[in-house]
Amino acid sequence: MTPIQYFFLFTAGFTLLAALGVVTRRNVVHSALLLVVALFGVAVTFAILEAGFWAVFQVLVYIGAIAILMIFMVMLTRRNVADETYPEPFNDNMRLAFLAALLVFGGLALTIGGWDAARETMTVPLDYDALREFGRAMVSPDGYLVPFILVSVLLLAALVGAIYVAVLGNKSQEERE
Amino acid sequence: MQDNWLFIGIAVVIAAMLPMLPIAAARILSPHRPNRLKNETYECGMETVGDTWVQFKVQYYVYALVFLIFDVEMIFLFPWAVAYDNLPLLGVIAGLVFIFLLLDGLAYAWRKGALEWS
Amino acid sequence: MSFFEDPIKFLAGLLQDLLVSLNLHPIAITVINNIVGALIVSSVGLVIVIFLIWLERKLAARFQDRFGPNRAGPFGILQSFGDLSKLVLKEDVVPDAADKIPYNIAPILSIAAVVLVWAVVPFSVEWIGTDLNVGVLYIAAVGSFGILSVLMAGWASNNKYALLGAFRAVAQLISYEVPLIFALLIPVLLARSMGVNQIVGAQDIWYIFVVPVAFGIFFIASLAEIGRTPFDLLEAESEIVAGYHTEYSGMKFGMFMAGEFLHSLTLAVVTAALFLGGWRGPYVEQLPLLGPLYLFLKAGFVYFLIVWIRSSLPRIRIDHMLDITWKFLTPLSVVLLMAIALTDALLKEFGQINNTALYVGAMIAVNVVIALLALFAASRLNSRQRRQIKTFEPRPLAVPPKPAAPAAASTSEEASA
Amino acid sequence: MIPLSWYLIFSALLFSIGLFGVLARKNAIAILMGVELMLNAVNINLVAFWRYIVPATTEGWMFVASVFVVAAAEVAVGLALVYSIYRGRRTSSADEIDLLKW
Repeated sequence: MTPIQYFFLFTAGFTLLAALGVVTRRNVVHSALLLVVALFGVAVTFAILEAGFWAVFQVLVYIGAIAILMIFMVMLTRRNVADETYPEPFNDNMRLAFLAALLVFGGLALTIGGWDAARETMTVPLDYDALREFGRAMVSPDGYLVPFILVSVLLLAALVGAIYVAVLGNKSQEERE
Repeated sequence: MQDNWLFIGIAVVIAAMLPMLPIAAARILSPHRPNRLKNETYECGMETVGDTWVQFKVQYYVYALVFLIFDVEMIFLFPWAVAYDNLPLLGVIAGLVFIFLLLDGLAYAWRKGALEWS
Repeated sequence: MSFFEDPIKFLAGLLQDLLVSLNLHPIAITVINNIVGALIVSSVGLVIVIFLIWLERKLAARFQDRFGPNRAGPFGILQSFGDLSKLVLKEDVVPDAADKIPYNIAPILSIAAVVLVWAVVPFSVEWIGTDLNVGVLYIAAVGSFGILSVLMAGWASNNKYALLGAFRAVAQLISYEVPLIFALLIPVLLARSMGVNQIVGAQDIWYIFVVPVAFGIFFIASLAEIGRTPFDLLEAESEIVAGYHTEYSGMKFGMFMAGEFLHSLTLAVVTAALFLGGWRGPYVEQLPLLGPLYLFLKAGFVYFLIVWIRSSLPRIRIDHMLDITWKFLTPLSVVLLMAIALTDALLKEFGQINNTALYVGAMIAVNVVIALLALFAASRLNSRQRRQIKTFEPRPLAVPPKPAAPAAASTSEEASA
Repeated sequence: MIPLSWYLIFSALLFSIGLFGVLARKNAIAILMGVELMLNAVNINLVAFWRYIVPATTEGWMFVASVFVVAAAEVAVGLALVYSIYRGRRTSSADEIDLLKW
């Protein structure tokens, strides 16, 4: 075992513990804060994988925007009934869900167990400037020009749709009433 | 590359330790005499009524939403800017179209009044 | 190599020799070297900030025609140490209703988020914590921990005012993050690199002279990010007690305060590095020791601007504050980015990219045109909005409560509603 | 050096935890958090495969970018739906959104 392996196990451990907390905590805000910890753990994993760009964006997008959006929404949607502050977190299918998750993990583990061990190790030291290449390939027609524009359209649609559903739809509903 | 991130990782640990030191010093040096009145929620002397969880405006969500969309677009714009030297004119125009579509979303939110505070 | 040519390298060499002579494992040597480097880099800001608080109080006092701190030590320079010892000795009151774990993590996070930025600040030609190839993005990403700490502090305090203050603060921070990131994108585009040191290295002409409007956007947005006047709604004392840190006391409150000053200094340094040429100056290649001097002189200039604005302008209303970013700065920064990208591409297409005079001239022309257009559009919009504001009948003053005058009472009710 | 299968096991565990959250949680926002965990697990896999198997190409990057975009769009619209339902029915619990059940 090398130090980097210990470090990876440590990172994976706290990420998984935080993820368990996310799905089991009663208080949804605690879930959201633990989600931040888990997402940070994933960012550290990206850094170990020498994908610094994605580590940074993991923090910027997930922690800086998505987690905050979720915390906002938790605060926005809450009944003002005192005894329902922290209701039972799980629905009736909890056992079934646990079984399903276990089955999925079993299937994945079996697949990974049959993995070709020859491809296990990193062969090339990374001196390839993936960032610059990605920027170039993204907008070249033999690269990802079409996905690039589609992504933009998708984000535009998400923005318009979310604003319509959250703000304008309610406005027109109130007018009808 | 990994050396860079080793430094950042150590810096994260140190950056967390630095503010802990004075807080720990304060815990040792400062008096600690809590009582019920002192530990009440501070609302300028009024007794706090009801729950803390007051109802918030949906505007907070809208701002966070627009911020999220702009943030995600940065995933594409930063590599585009870094690779600018090697881009053909078509690539530049594709990027501009991308930014223009982004601006469209903002214009929609503006026109529909979703960005108004009140 | 002598000490005076490059003291940091000299000392690093000494340390390296010492570690090697101890027969340590090579990984341990790397780790120890990194720990020493990270310690130095992280403490630079904290040490400077102690004197900066004194300097700012002195400056603010001068702006307001006062003396400022002048009792502790010569010119009151020891004032900050007095404040520090007071904060350490103060009782730390934790409200019973608080959510203890996030409550205690929030102040630590607010400092850590700022200290981490210093890891990628270049102090001189080769003096940099670590030359990350995504440095600019790293600065933006670390800032999101600061946003998180505000939200955590507000929520964990379990106090209506703290939560409301935190929500307002976060709305402000994320709103101004958008033009801030777009303004960051412009130096990246000009330098074709995200490394902070490469951006400094590419500034043969300071970017403030190439893209002055981008500098302006960045400066205004960073004023809002650090919550300084005119954007100090985060802690509008007269409106929401003290904002998100209402329930904090003692050293934890001190952490939030120090974090605010440190954040100001950090953003001033980042501005200096990205737009004012960082460590660049005469003779810095021969004598790297001059680098930090130039950097902090430039950062000091930016900081002076911040203090100047703080003592000159009143606080603006929250709806105006949000209008400024969403309806002015964000569209302006997006359009500016498009215009600069297009200008750059066209110059490249006509093979004039290396013609510095033409390049800078075209960039400045584009900036000036866009700034004028933006101001024109803003003034048109403003006057249109002003016409739409409904005007009420002037409210009658002190109507006597006579039962015979119901009409007057109803008018005053309407006016107040 | 860390073997590739460690990353795969890690991401499989994270994916299963997220799946459990999606299936078992009552609160609609908590369900979205589970979806985020699953998408992150996918991202770990994509980055690990890029680094170990096709390091000198950009395909892996485009996939990761797409996952980021999808995650953002999903959260944006999902939370908007949650809010819209909350406005109409005063609940954010997925169990109580059962108008179509009978």
